Amino acid sequence: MKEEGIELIKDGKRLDGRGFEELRPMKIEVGVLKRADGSCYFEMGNNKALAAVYGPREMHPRHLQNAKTAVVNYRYNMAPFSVDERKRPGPDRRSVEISKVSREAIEPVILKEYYPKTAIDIYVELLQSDAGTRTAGINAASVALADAGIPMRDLVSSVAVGKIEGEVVLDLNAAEDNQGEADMPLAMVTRTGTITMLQMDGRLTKDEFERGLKLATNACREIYELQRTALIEKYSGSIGGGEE
Amino acid sequence: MKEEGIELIKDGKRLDGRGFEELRPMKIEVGVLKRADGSCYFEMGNNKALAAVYGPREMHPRHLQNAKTAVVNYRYNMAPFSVDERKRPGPDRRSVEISKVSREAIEPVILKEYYPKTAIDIYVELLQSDAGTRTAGINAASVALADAGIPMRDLVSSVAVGKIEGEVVLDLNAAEDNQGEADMPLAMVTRTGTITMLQMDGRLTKDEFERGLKLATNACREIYELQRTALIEKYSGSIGGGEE
Amino acid sequence: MKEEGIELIKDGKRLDGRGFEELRPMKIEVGVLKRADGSCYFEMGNNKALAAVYGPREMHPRHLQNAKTAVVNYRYNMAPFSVDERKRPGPDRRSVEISKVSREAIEPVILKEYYPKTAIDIYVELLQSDAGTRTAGINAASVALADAGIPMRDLVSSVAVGKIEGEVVLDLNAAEDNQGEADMPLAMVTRTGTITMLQMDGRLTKDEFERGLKLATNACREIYELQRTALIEKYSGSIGGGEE
Amino acid sequence: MGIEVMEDIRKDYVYDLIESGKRVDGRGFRDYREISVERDIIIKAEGSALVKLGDTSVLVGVKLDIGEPFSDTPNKGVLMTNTELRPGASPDFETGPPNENSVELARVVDRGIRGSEAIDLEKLCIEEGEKVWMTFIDIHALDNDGNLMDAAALGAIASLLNTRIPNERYGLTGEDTLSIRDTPVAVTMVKIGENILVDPNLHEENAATSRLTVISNADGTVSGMQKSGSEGLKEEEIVEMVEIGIEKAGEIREKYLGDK
Amino acid sequence: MGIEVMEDIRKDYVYDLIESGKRVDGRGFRDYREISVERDIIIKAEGSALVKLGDTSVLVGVKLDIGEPFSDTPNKGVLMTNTELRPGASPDFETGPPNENSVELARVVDRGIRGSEAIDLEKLCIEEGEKVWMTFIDIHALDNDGNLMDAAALGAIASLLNTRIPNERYGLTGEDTLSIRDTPVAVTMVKIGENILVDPNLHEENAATSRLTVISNADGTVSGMQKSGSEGLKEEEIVEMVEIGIEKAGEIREKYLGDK
Amino acid sequence: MGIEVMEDIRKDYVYDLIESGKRVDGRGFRDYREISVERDIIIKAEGSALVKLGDTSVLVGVKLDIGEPFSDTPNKGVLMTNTELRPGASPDFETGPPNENSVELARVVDRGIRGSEAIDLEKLCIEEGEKVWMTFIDIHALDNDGNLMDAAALGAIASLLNTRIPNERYGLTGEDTLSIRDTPVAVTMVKIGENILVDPNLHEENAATSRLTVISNADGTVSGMQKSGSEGLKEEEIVEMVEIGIEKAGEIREKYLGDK
Repeated sequence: MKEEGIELIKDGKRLDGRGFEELRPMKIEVGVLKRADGSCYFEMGNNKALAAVYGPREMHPRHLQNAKTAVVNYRYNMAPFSVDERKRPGPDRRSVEISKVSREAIEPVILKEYYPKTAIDIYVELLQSDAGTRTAGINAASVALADAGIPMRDLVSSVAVGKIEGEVVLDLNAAEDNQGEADMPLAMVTRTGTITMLQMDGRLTKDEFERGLKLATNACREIYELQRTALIEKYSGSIGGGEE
Repeated sequence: MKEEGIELIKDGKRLDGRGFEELRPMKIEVGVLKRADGSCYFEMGNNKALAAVYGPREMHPRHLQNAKTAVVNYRYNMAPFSVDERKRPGPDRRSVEISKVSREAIEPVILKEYYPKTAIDIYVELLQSDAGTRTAGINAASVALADAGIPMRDLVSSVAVGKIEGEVVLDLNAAEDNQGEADMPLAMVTRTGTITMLQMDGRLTKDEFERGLKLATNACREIYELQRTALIEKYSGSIGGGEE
Repeated sequence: MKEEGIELIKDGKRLDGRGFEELRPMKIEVGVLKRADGSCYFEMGNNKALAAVYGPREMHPRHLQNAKTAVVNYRYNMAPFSVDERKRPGPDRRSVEISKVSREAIEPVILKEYYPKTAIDIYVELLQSDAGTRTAGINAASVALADAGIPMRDLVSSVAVGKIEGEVVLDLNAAEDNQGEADMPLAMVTRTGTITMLQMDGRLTKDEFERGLKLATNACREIYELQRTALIEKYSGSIGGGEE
Repeated sequence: MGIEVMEDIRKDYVYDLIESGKRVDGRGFRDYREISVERDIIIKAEGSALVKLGDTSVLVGVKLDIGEPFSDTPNKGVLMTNTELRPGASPDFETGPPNENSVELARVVDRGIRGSEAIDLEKLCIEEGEKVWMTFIDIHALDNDGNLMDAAALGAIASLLNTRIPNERYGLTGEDTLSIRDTPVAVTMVKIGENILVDPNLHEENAATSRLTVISNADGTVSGMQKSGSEGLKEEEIVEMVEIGIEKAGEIREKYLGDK
Repeated sequence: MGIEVMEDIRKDYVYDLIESGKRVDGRGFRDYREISVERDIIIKAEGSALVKLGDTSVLVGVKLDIGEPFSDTPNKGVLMTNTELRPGASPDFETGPPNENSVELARVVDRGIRGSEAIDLEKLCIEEGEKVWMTFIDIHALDNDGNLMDAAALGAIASLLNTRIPNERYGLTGEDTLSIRDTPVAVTMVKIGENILVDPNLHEENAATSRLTVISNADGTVSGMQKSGSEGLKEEEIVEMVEIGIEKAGEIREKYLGDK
Repeated sequence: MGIEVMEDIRKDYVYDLIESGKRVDGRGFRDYREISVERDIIIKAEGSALVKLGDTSVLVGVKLDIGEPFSDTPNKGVLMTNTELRPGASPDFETGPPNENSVELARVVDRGIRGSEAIDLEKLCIEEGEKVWMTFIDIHALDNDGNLMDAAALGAIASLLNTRIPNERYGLTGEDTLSIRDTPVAVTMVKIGENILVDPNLHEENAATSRLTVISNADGTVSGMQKSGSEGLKEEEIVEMVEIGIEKAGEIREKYLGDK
């Protein structure tokens, strides 16, 4: 994880000019795809994530159906051209694990019991990647689910914290992640404060961990507001759609 | 496509002595396999193609059945030893595409609606390859279907035209194909003049294209006669079989 | 098969001190796993084999069920660290073949007709390998089946004979197998003298073959006694279990 | 069942409309939907283009890596074209390895570029027989409302036109742009009833039984063709379609690839 | 059907018992099952350990091979961690390629070792950019009665502590032991009702809706975490679990990795 | 269902006939069906043979490529044997990766050739440790009317006997023929009732519960055996079968491999 390299912090600012507790610029577009039941394009710095949601729809093969609830599938995928060195198409171990933790990050808010025997399929495409791709994907997926009209208890918001040059900072970019000492992605249901994803690698003291946790949960609240706003704009737009 | 190499045309004749509009020698044997419901061995120059047909038979898995018609499957396969450099066994992208266009070349003549929910499986093995393998395969498959007693509107005949040293010529062999400037395989239902396969790569002017099209469709009529003759011989043989 | 190397026989003894007709030390433990319905750990020299049996249980997918008998599955697998050079995980052609002949070695003694439509699954893990792994696996599997309470006509016992430096000897270890001139693994139902597995590679005269056959069948009887004893101990232990 | 019935009703509707001279979205038979081409939107890629044909949306990225040449072309770079019909782009696309439609799409785009010799592969040789540039064209379908083929082919050539060779990443020097010598453009047509329509949308694609893609070049030559679908075409229909294809390709080339 | 009903009854039973302050096997909420660690039992492996947590049993083997380094770390050995949830170990495990649970298990163990920098990968470089030791940690599940994660992680570090570098096999000379600088230990906890339990057995794993693994080091720092399961955890619960994790890891380290 | 009943009736018929001393096709118990071996029919292959046993038909092709030797045999060429039970050859064969029957067939043929040391692999070394000839024996089943094993093994050795080393293709000089030192021949027998039959046809294969293949050499030694099937064989039956195997192999060798 730690590598010799450039100075990441200078005069209390990070390479891209951000403060320690500052998120990268974000951009959200709701309902960007025609075929999907719900969709969302989410930029988080240089990450470009596109989420498409289908469902509730018939679950195939049948023997995987759940008689009591919908089955949620989540497929995280990086485009071959999204990274410096071309990624071979197809799932690898990294994307299998990210798909699993992302599904578990989202599942708790979906009212799966409303649609027994069906599937809710979430496809997240990373078109460009710059560290924090799983969190960008979860943010996109959460909005796309709402856009698809899937009944949800709340949105899920996600961000990573990390440690660079001994400092606990928010939302690492790729340069920081490559040289960083720790990375901790997290997802949260803001209204209830429930943490639905938590991963960590690198090395943190207990204090650093707790500081990071606080930082991340606060940032999730910020992201949550952006997600809500984007959905409200789409929603009000569609109500007033005829007059536009 | 274009490569430096030997002279392909000399004194108006091609390397193997053929004229521009001349097919390679062909050989057809009908009903050469015991286990298959229908079969055909087809030589086209140095191409050796063997087609086996099974069906109509039960379609597995069931969820792929079509309630209104038979499902036609077509599997084109090159034997590992059929080419100069050994081919790794198993389907590759080339054989997947050829299987698709070959199936679409054949499908229009099959009376699929007679056998709903069943499968008609066509397996084409290229035992030796010398350019034009897909056309040899289609010619073989078409006869094998008839041999299997599958009801058909007509036979399908197939050949390629190409361009070598600026000339539009019929039925390229491997040496010509390797150095050629264009290749255009085609399949046709002779009686109706319907073209059921058409592919092209290389570079042709509009005039060259039209010339090639004419050349190919005429050659298909020639091949059609050979296919018919082979079937008639087999058929009359089987009628008079007891007296032989 | 034959390679230059160390002397395998000295003063009528083999490298590990054994005589020509002597088995390696064996160790059997019955019922070593909690989750499996039956299990057995079997050491044969430096081979460490672990067999787990599940069943009779529901057969999936259904279309593979047999309406008249249970279906027996046998999966032989070498752990990546069981050999000098790490083995890539997953089945290879060797393990596919060994799984087949091992299943056929065991199947004849299973009263499959008692449990139509079910599956009996046998999983054999080679944790350490030292030549003769398939025979160690069959010995383990046979005891694990009995431990699972699967009704059987008899146990199956297995051992290999081979030829080293011109001598027909029993139960080759890896050093002997690498330099040996022939290897012949065999499995037998002792009570009836029926041979249920027989493979051979290398080169043997007809006389050598017959000598090897005799040697192996005698050794199987020895192994059979050990298998029986291990099961009887387990069984008497479980009857008297409350008082232990 | 219900789905199949709906499918048939929709096909009939499309068919009847076309027989009366109209298309479901009001276009003329020879009109493309609105086309947009945005280039260089993926900074991680050496070249990229987002192409939209109406609601159909395809993102193409070009990546260059260093690798070994094929033994029979030791002085040429390698070109690889790959398609991913991502399951988010359509309820009909499934996860898993590329199926025959996705393989066909990639191979037709690839042949169009090869046939026109658009890329000078010899310029992609770094060290004969040892090191060449591997050029990967990755076609990523985002939203399928019909005619992915033309969108993919247009995205491919548009990306190539702006592709930078990442010499610095590998410590090399040399030209930084790909040498693009031609601009092959694909035009896909379907036959519905006796009518020929360009740029089929999804409903038209489903209603059609045969389809022809014609790829043509700046000089009006053809460098690729592919018929697909379960029915055939007459010789004279094909001749007509090739003419239409060349004409429409010229219009698209001028409008969307004009800055070359 | 019948199976599902039984499953629910069992979950309820586990839940009710825990609500009344008890565990199915009589342990306290903060107690591990009996742990045993047997090292060096596979002579063909460079390092190995058989770890049992009660009836859960995992065999870990370490193999070293020679290979090429990654191009971005030319002076470092390569670490690969792989898990096989062998079908003999549980009726729930299937043959076939690793599924998401098995991938997750391997990757979490791997990250714990990497994060703590337990292995000095630079010492595994033989020839910069050319030849390095590839270290394969293979986790072989033998019997799954719950909490494979902690057993696997403990087996991995225990194996590494005794791993010998097979210099002689490749005609090399050099140090014969791996340089192990830290001893990461994983502690997994589940939440059932409002209770936090360490080292869940199989019934508890099934009854729990969320789980957290905390991997911590000799100096009390954390080098890995992974939440899983279909429900969330409160911030304060996570903080508490990290505390418990560090404490229990210390106990296990002292008792079972003490000879380092 | 209907199919299963038919299968049983057919088995009973075959069984009863054999019990009365007859075979379905009128042969004696020790007789092969008509054998034909056509060599060199695939000019693209370095060696080839089309073998027919009655209606069973197998095409074997040998290809030579240049590759690296295995690290433990740096001075030896590499032999690879592969079987494709092509789906056209039988309604029972499926597309997809080789199943256990196809793997077994390839491996038994391979062991017969290796065990007899028929190919002098050291003569296939071009440059020790660097470059050797890779010899691929590809067995292509065309029509399965029973006993593919003997047809495949006979095709393999017949192809090898005529294999030319393609030195010129790789710019090499050297001997142009493979050095073949022995001619292993496989003879397969089944037991039906108490009777032993050689060269089972398809109906006999289905009716039999056990099968033994014996591969033997010019000097009467055995270089391969494989029992298969769901029932066992008595020791004395095996001894008898080995005798028959050696005798029949001698006859086949003389008649079909005689020009060596």
